[in-house]
Amino acid sequence: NVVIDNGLTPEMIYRYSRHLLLPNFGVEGQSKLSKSSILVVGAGGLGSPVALYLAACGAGCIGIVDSDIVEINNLHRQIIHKEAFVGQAKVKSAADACRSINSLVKLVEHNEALSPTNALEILSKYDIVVDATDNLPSRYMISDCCVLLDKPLVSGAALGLEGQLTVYHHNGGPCYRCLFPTPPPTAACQRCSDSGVLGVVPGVIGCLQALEAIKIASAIGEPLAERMLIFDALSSRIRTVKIRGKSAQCIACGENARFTKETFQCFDYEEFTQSPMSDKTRPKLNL
Amino acid sequence: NVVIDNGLTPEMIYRYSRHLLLPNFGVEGQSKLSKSSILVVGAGGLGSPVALYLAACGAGCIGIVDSDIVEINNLHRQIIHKEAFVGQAKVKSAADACRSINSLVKLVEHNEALSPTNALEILSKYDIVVDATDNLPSRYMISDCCVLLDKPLVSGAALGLEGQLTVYHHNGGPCYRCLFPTPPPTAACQRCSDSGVLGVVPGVIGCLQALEAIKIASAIGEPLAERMLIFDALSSRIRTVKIRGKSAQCIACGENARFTKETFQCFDYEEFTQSPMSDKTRPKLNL
Amino acid sequence: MQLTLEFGGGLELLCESIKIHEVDVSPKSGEDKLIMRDLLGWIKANIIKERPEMFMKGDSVRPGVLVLVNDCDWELSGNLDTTLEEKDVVVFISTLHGG
Amino acid sequence: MQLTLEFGGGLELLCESIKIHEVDVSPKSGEDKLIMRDLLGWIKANIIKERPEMFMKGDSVRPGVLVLVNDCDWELSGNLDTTLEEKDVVVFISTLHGG
Ligand SMILES: [Zn+2]
Ligand SMILES: [Zn+2]
Repeated sequence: NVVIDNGLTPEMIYRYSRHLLLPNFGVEGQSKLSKSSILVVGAGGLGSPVALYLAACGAGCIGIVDSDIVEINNLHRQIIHKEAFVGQAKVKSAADACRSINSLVKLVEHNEALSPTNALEILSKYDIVVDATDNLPSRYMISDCCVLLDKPLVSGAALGLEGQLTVYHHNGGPCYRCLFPTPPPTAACQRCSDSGVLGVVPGVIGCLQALEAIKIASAIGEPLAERMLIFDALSSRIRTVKIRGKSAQCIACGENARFTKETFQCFDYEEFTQSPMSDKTRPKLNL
Repeated sequence: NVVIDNGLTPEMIYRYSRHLLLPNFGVEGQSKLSKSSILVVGAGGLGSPVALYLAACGAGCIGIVDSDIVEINNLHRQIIHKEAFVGQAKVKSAADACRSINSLVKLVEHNEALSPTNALEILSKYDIVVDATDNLPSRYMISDCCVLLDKPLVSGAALGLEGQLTVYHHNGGPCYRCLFPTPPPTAACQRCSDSGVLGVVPGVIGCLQALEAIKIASAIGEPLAERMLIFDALSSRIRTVKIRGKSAQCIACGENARFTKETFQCFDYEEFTQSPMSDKTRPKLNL
Repeated sequence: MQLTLEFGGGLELLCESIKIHEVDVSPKSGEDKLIMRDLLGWIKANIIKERPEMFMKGDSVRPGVLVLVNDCDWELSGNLDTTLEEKDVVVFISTLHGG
Repeated sequence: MQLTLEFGGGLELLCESIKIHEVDVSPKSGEDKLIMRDLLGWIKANIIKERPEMFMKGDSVRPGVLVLVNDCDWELSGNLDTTLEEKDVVVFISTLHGG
């Protein structure tokens, strides 16, 4: 019986029927997706559509990591959070929203800040990692951890009226450090909380991140490895460009990589990037 | 006092602070958006992210038209609907979800099928129309109605692993009939319910539709008039192409257009396209 | 003449589900240039494997198909009379109605 | 040589918030070709209006800036030694970290 072999219950067959009709996805794609586990780091502007669409489409298990609480001025872009959850943990709010649209999906709440001390343990439980964070040190940390654990990383970013998306450490492609061996000067590191972002811009990038994660999980299409998608909202132009491959000199994934789990756990990402992982300690901007 | 002149209350200034920080959007963009009214036709795969992001970003008034009820096999792509709403009207479910993320937005529920007899009255109440329907006759009808009422139309479509997006009847650009004066053969008119669609694909297109509606409402950037965005999910390629301008021969918007409100109200769109507006009467496919 | 032909929106189903075709097409004998009219005939004979009526109607594409030459609607370059050049990319895309 | 220069990810703020610049750049006197190394110097002198240290570091771009020549990372075409051709599109984009 094909149905049982593929692990799809009659309930799943009915719910995902529009997926099963797709020649390029079908029972095999849904079955793989339903057996996959995906970690979403950050339950903010990017993480909102990522988690909602992974849940709707039927990922087997979704983990969400975040230590923030929901604030009113997040809600212009973080559509996963209801006003009723203001003041509560983002991971609880996000997991609750995912459960309410698909009770078949397993949700794991990691209500803590991802750090070099817990990242290896948390990421090791998942097949695919989605970087939906909002800061530079976290991006280096997550990439290094994915290289150490050999996990594909779907990385998105959005600021102002622009967005970027790529898949790191997949199909022999580069990691974050291959592209950016040296961190940019601090003055170049703008955050949404400082510089603003149009709410729907992370929506576009987050949906595309969910798509890349689904493609990797179900083994369909060509994921954005060694390519980057660049989105300009004002002109509605989106280009997909070819980027460099893996660097032989990369300290994380290169031929003589000297990064081990031990060095990772002691690495000071905030010092390395001269930039904080959390903006809780920063002064709030007032208009 | 700038704040009062722009109609932004202290509550709005706090909630939308990340928008107000944006040099290209700012107080003026938010003020215009907050005074705009946008109609979303269809509360399905496209309408879900459209309505959620318009609500989150702070459109003044959002109308939603749909006569369907929520079904379990919609939920793989229609992220606005919770399982608890299965069996209830989609417009009620969608409006409820929008209210729960932004109580400052006015929501209007049009729990009826849009038809030539009610379209003029309903569309006339809004500044911008978003076509988030799933069938060909509705697309012609909505375009004709937008031309008659002189409203910009943000039109998106998604099927399988592909999506398309453009803005009709805006900045002197073409309407739907300028591009497609003759309907395609019935065999070319696939629907998601027949052919399937990967849930996150309408997510990407719907977010981009919300963006275009926001750009028009707030008068920023270049909307996709006389251009079309074409999305291929398998390859993650998105191209923005130049399409023809308004056609002088168009029966809806051309120089000698013979379409009046009276002919519109009597026009049989299902006969014209040989395709039904609703799939309720069609046999359900079973795997 | 080297051309890239792309089919989307379901038209790829008419050519064995292959979306991108790198092809070499010569002008008709006696002609020094290749125009879209000739290319359509060549595609119908060489690329379309089933239901040709879903691709063409008369000597043009069927209603509901957009034709793009180098990311630009062929209505802007002369429709059937558009002259093709080396390395042009020609896209045929069926308009979608789903949601 | 006609080139299109595009700045994104915030780099446009260094050139009066203009993202797309259509420019005409000649090879250095005595040279017959234009390479990226020369173009960077030309951009610094002619296009960048403020905080040049946010665009360049030494004789290359600062860390965190991706350079694309015709939609392809310049690391694949020779980095500073990439030879430019008529009508090339060169994109400078600062990597984003927000979400
Ligand atoms: Zn690396
Ligand atoms: Zn027209």
